[in-house]
Amino acid sequence: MDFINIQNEDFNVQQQYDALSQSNTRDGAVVLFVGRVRDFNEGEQVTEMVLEHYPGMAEKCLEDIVAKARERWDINRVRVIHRVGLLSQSDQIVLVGTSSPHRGSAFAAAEFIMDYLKTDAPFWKKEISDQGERWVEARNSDETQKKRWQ
Amino acid sequence: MDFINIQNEDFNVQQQYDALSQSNTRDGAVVLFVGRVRDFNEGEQVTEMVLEHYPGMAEKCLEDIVAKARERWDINRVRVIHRVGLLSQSDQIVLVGTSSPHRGSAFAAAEFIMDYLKTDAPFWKKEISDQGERWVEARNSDETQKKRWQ
Amino acid sequence: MNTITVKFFARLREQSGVDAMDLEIGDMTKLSELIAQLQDQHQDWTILQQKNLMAAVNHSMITDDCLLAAGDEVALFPPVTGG
Amino acid sequence: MNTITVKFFARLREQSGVDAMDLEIGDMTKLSELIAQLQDQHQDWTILQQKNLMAAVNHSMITDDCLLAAGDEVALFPPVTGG
Repeated sequence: MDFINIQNEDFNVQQQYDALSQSNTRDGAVVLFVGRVRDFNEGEQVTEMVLEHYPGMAEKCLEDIVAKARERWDINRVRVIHRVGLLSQSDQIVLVGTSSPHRGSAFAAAEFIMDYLKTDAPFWKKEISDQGERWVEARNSDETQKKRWQ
Repeated sequence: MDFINIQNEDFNVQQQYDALSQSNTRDGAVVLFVGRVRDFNEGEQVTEMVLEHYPGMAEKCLEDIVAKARERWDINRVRVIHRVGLLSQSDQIVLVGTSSPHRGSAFAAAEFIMDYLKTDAPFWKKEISDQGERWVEARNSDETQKKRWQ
Repeated sequence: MNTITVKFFARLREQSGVDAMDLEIGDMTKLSELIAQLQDQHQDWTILQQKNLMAAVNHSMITDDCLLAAGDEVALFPPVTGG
Repeated sequence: MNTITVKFFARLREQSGVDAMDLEIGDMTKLSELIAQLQDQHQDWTILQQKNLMAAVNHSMITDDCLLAAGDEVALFPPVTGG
């Protein structure tokens, strides 16, 4: 019941929600997270962004993270989509969706997957602003977020 | 930037997501929770459900909960929709949506709002199953969930 | 005497058979006294006897006792189960 | 001698100017020895010197040292920033 995909194309939130909820009378709770390109990062005007990934490893890493989430919480359907390539301001980057009989499990699993994705999955962002190109630096706060689950 | 509504009509997840994200270049994180009618509760086959509320107080209570969430987390847009009246299996009951520059805030605020809604907001469910009608009993686990925030 | 409105919801509304009633109360009547009075008068409204009965005054949940005033809207109901 | 593939990503790929290279290594070569050798040979690839350099072997993140074997795919990259 896992759908994990790395793609150039945009995704539609309703379609992802439908895939989590349709013909699913068991799960009363659905949680969706969407990460989007913000207009600023450390003060520069970001206009575009390039997302690079490590093909093969990125997919495996996302599968491993979802498997870990399944060990910890009672979740039934999981969807993870990560876009790569050239993205513009406000574009959707990533979606994580979970369904569960219990809202606590759906929330926790979705946040866990995002926290591990941020620190472990081989994706890299390069921001393109009026100042030129700049590889995004990893943030310590992401490590801190992950450590909450350990 | 709050949208809080109690309604008979169904809601569309994409529309709610669009309202949280469109023309919003500040928030990189959007979290949506949807609660739906499950097919079973304590072993009976639930076919329909009636949701009753206390008009006036229910709206005020949701507004108070959202205001409390805003005091604690850096969230920009919030949407809460709770349906009332007759609902069928798999129907959507409730939606909570949050947007924030930080995913941790968007997740925490959405879960906080749901947890307080469950224990404090004056809504009552009556399940209609092949065994007849039955008012749903409050669950201790919902009180426990809420206490995590205190 | 002061007039207040008492509202009932969910199973308590079904038991009492009324959505709301106006009542006359004396000065300095406490919420707990109102509830005790209703319990005495309507022993068949068993939800009123439950220790998890919830009460709101003027749309705010009340967990402790409080004094009621003319025009107050008191609501009594079982634990909430929305969401 | 054993042939392994080394892949570079993000800023390290830009610095090295290559996506991947095949290398011959001796038996019982450790990941740390491979990295030290690359650092020696390519002092202008400054990302290699960073203490937060990340490494994966055969698509698994490696945080400790490990022995490399023929056919291994080693990947070196700066801390990840997806999501």
